[in-house]
Amino acid sequence: MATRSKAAGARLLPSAEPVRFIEADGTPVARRGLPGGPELRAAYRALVLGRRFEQQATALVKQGQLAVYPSAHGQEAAEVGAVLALRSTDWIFPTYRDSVALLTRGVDPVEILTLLRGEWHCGYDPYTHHAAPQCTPLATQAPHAVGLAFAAQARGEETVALAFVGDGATSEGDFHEALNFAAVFHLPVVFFVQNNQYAISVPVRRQTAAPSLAHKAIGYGMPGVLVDGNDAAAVLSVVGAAARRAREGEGPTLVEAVTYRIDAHTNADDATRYRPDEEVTGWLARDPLARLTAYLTNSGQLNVDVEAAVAAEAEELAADLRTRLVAEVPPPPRELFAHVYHRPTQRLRDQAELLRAESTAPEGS
Amino acid sequence: MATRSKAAGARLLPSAEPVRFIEADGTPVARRGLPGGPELRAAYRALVLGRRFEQQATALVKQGQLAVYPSAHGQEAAEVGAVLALRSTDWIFPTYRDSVALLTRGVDPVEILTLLRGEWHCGYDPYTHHAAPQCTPLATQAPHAVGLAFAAQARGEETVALAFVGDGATSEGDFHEALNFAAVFHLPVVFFVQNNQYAISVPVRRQTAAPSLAHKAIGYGMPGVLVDGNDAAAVLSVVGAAARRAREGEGPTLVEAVTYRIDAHTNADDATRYRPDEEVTGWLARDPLARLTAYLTNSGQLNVDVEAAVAAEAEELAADLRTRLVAEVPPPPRELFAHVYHRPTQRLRDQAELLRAESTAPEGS
Amino acid sequence: MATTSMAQAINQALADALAEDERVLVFGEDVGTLGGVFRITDGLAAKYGERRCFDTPLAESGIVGMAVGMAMHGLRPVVEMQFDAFAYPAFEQIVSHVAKMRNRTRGRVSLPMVIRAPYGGGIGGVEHHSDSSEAYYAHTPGLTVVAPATVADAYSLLRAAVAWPDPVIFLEPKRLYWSKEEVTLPVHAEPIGRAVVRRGGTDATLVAYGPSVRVALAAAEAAREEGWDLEVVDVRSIVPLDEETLVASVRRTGRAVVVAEAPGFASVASELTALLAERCFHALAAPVLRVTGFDIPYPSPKLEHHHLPDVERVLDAVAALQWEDA
Amino acid sequence: MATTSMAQAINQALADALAEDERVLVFGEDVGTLGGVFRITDGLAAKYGERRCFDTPLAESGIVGMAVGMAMHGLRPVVEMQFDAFAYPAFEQIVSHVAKMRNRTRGRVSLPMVIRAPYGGGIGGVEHHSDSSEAYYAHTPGLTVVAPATVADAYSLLRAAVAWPDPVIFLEPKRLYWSKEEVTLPVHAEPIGRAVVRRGGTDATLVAYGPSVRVALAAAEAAREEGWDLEVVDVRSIVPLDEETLVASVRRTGRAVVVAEAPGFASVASELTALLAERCFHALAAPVLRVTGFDIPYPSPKLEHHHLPDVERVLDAVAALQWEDA
Ligand SMILES: Cc1ncc(C[n+]2csc(CCOP(=O)(O)OP(=O)(O)O)c2C)c(N)n1
Ligand SMILES: Cc1ncc(C[n+]2csc(CCOP(=O)(O)OP(=O)(O)O)c2C)c(N)n1
Ligand SMILES: [Mg+2]
Ligand SMILES: [Mg+2]
Repeated sequence: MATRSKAAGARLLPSAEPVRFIEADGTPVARRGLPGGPELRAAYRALVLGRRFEQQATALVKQGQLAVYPSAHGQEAAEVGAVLALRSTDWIFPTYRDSVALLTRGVDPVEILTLLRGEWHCGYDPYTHHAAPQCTPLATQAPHAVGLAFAAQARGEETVALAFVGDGATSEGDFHEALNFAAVFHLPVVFFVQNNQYAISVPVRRQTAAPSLAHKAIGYGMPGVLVDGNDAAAVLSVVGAAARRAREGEGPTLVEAVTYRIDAHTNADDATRYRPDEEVTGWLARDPLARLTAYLTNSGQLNVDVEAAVAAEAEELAADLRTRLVAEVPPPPRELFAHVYHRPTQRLRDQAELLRAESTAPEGS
Repeated sequence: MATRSKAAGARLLPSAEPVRFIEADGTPVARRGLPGGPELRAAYRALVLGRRFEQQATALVKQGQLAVYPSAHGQEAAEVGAVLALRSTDWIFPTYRDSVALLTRGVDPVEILTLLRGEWHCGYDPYTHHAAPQCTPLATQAPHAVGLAFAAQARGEETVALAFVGDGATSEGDFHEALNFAAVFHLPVVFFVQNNQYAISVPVRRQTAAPSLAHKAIGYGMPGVLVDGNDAAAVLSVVGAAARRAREGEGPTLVEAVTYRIDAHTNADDATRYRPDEEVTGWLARDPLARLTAYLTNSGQLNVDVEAAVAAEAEELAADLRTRLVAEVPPPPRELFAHVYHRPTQRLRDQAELLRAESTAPEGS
Repeated sequence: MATTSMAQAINQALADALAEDERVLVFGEDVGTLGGVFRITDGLAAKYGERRCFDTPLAESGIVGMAVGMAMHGLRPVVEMQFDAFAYPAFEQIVSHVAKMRNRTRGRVSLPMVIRAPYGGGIGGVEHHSDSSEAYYAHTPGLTVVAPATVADAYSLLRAAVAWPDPVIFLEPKRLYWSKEEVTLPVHAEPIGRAVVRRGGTDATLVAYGPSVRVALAAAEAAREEGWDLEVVDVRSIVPLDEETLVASVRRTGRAVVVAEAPGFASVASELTALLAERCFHALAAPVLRVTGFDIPYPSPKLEHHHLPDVERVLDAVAALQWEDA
Repeated sequence: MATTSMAQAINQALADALAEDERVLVFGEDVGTLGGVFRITDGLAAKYGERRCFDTPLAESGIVGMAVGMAMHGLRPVVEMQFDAFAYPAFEQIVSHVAKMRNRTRGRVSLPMVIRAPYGGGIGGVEHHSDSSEAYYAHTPGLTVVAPATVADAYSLLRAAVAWPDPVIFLEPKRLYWSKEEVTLPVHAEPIGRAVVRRGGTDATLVAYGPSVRVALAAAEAAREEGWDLEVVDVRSIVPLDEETLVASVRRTGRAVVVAEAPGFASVASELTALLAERCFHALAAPVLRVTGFDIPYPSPKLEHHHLPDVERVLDAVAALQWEDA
């Protein structure tokens, strides 16, 4: 524990209002710190692709092509901003909800959906993309990010690790332990909490009595930052600064991105059971894509040609995804035994043989 | 989450310096808020008895009468102050280190030592004393205190639950979950962290990078208070206020009592391996008993007669403990099967029968 | 007679318990307003109020730990783990406290509480949604472990669990949630600790519990075509185990196959196999065989059918019971 | 030949691993400055520096979770759980990640890491200090579970564990820490996955692992007086299990007793019993019997000797192997 002064603590507290660069209607709050055109256009493109991907995934659920889809509709600026603020060698630790983050990282959409299509638990190669498998047990990915950051530092790399965490998941013990380890070992980690206001049906006011989730940072001796998660420019800037701090050896940061989950938790969920439609409407008016589009257009940084090109790219992505996804076949059953250990134990070889024998046995024998 | 203002948060932060009423040399810091003579003399008595108990327990370890003893020498003011600040119907949730707290609560010393003598896991009746069994798995008692407070509130009682927690244990996930639950459900709980500077060999600066452990409170939306844990008067006052808040429906409080573990972690530990003697000497100068004695004597609230009477009572306690402890016999082996379930399963009855048959079998058969 | 699903039966059991005993509380993640991700607690918060059925912050150790404190102080908490794999964060609370409190205090502090969890596979769930974790609990002394296989049992065993003086791990076979039976609730409460012969037979005994009972019954039905008359015993209560009913059946038939979905190694199926092999030694015409999940992490939806014990695999095991020796 | 204790052998194995492979890290609670509560890591921080051997904050899930991230990124973490009951907070990380990462990623991400824990009883420890938790891990596909019984094995199996491409749960029988052998380190590394016949015999086989191997050997010695010639097989690696060595021995002797300290229900002993009963069916002259801890929470120091398998209890089981039938 460094110092015992109240001031020392207060410095780590988040600002009263979330950092925002662009208002919901596209008006810039201030020019200072606002990312430049190329950066914002990249974010724009990723937002468009991300949203199209989400729409396609939702359609695929309806067609029975996916087992389930947890949509990030409404959260795309947070997903995109967090990833684009990093270097491609930085690691991300996404949850089940962060498919758009993976898409932004450049993971093949078909490989992203392997999990939700029910073919295998992770379809992409984590090492190719510096992206851990999408994590389902809540908050458990946070200590992994800490460990990876530790290893990166030990190996003399400049790598930063960013852990995506939901508002609900901040209540889990692993969240606490991860933040504490990162701070004590002074590691290059960004904890990126997407406060989308709900953990399935539970609103964040039933999740915590704290002034904000970002206020938790001080309990670990790290800075907490509140950012408007529907403002891609603000997310880019805040996560960029946190990553810079991390890279420069100044330790971890907790970022709370205030956003909203427009869709239900997953297609299997019925959000009308726990929240009023007006609430959703209110947040639709703060749409992250419309906001960035308005700002870029108004400030002359986006023209119809670029818009059309990105739209076409998005359609192509969706079409390609549809075609390739339905052509996908699950791994052969014998693979069930192949990766449990570096080589199958005798017991697993026997079980594989049993399965093989069954499938080759004549019908009804 | 109530409000998002920085001010709202800062109100929950602890003071820069621990609350202190009496300086190490017995000088009062201020009269305001200082507990009165009867209260402080009760604390004095409990401190003397507690210290004598500890000495006796340590001697019993040397004689092989106890399996192990984790001493709270140096922390007696925290132990005693926390318990005396409560009503006897309030529940306490002690750890392995908090034998003096139990003694102060009125638990029979012999029953306190049943655990450490190796006869059974808990020697006293938790319901008689409103004291949970001493807890070994770190921080796991904290959610129990929360649940008990919930039940008490649900039953319309005024009961407060106080959880003893070590500085090291604040790193465990259960600590986090317990504080969060208590705050969200607005329960009458006091989390009483004795920061004795070490978790076995690990100093608190390697446990957290936070300005203080009390700073963690704000992350749950509850107040955090720092108190000089070697000042019984300050502990009485701070815990008393926290208990009052709790009883009045104002929710939980996190109290960090700054103190020091004078002895090694247990008799099995060798503290010279990880801390310098000077450090111990420095803290011996802040002894909680000497401090209170000096203050009470200087202010004319303690005379030699009372001192002698308390000393005699302490000797009697020690003598009685010695006599009765050695006379103790462990429960009969059949009791191993008696309390696993409300009635032994057939399987356990069979196993009990096996054991019985063994012990009645002729030697060597 | 009404047609009732297992989900309805469990909902009804919780409702009846809440109505009858004001010490009963139901809580967990999304069990309040939403009524649970499987809608098992649907309507309970509305009917019994937010103080009797409510949502907690998202932290399983906190949920179970809080329940311990409540049970110590006169309440009877019934908590839901959203899926059994999400009970793992609460493992320390369950093993080190829930299971041990009564024994630790020489019987002075008992913990009447129920931990409900939807368990098992077969619903096309993605990773972590199809685990079968009964072995972890069954191996832990102090826990009562119950796994109903029928709608009627789901009701009566849950009522018995809530009334039970000890902590109960109540494993609800999630793929049977929507299975229906003709049954009018409330049904007479079966005591915890009794297995039941679901189908009489003379040639061999199939031993199963939870979701595997259906598989065993279907296999027994199919076996008739092969000329085998199979008995099916539903274990129902894994701890305490009704050894006598199992042993009596196998001593009579002389052959046994244990069917369970969890990986087989060091499992409840291992225990059932070991004890039948020991206690029926002289009656056995063939070794006790096991049909279990493979010793692999639970597979993805498109592959899970390869993993789960099915009728074919049970029949193959029955065929391997050395009939030529008989 | 030097006289070496098991504690020294483990310390030496860690030191040699740190020296040979710079990717190896040792961390946990009190393992740095203090050298561990059992002094197993004594001197490692001083010799290899604070970056290679260090203390963490007090949080087991954090420790294991951090190790997962490290192992993903090229390090070989070796973590210590202070006692095996204190690994329970890390259970979710162990079951849902450590065990599953390789399979989840189709072999792309492996986790070469070791979780060491002093386990078992017999040291007069108060509650939570004497658990035997191997069944929880053995039942979890993806984990390798090793329990040495000798000083030489402690060294060589730990070296093998650190070099192993998969996560290993390394269970150190704490009551043998100060037991000594004449052995000069380093000893030739035995591969993981091989059982060993510690003592040849013809009348019956005692199967044991970890702390129970000594009990089995002592029982075999004592049995000579009764005229029984007992074979003792040390399992060593619970997962993967060397079934062939076990089965060969029991097929030869026709009788077996499994000895283990953990509660017997749904345990590793159940598994060993079940598989021997199945695979040696025709060779068995008597049922395979078990001598295990009772199905109770681990007792207090003054009562633990009643609980632990001892020579007498093993001999009683051997006596019950229906010799009259032979
Ligand atoms: C340990 C654990 N407990 C419970 C669940 C079930 N579950 C899946 S998502 C979810 C809500 C998570 O909410 P939040 O963290 O806010 O993330 P969001 O879904 O809103 O992105 C729950 C309870 C889980 N996946 N893991
Ligand atoms: C979950 C758990 N992990 C590890 C331990 C082993 N252990 C016992 S005491 C201790 C140190 C605790 O330090 P602290 O919380 O500061 O309390 P203190 O002993 O100083 O009173 C440790 C690591 C334990 N009891 N429980
Ligand atoms: Mg959320
Ligand atoms: Mg301490």
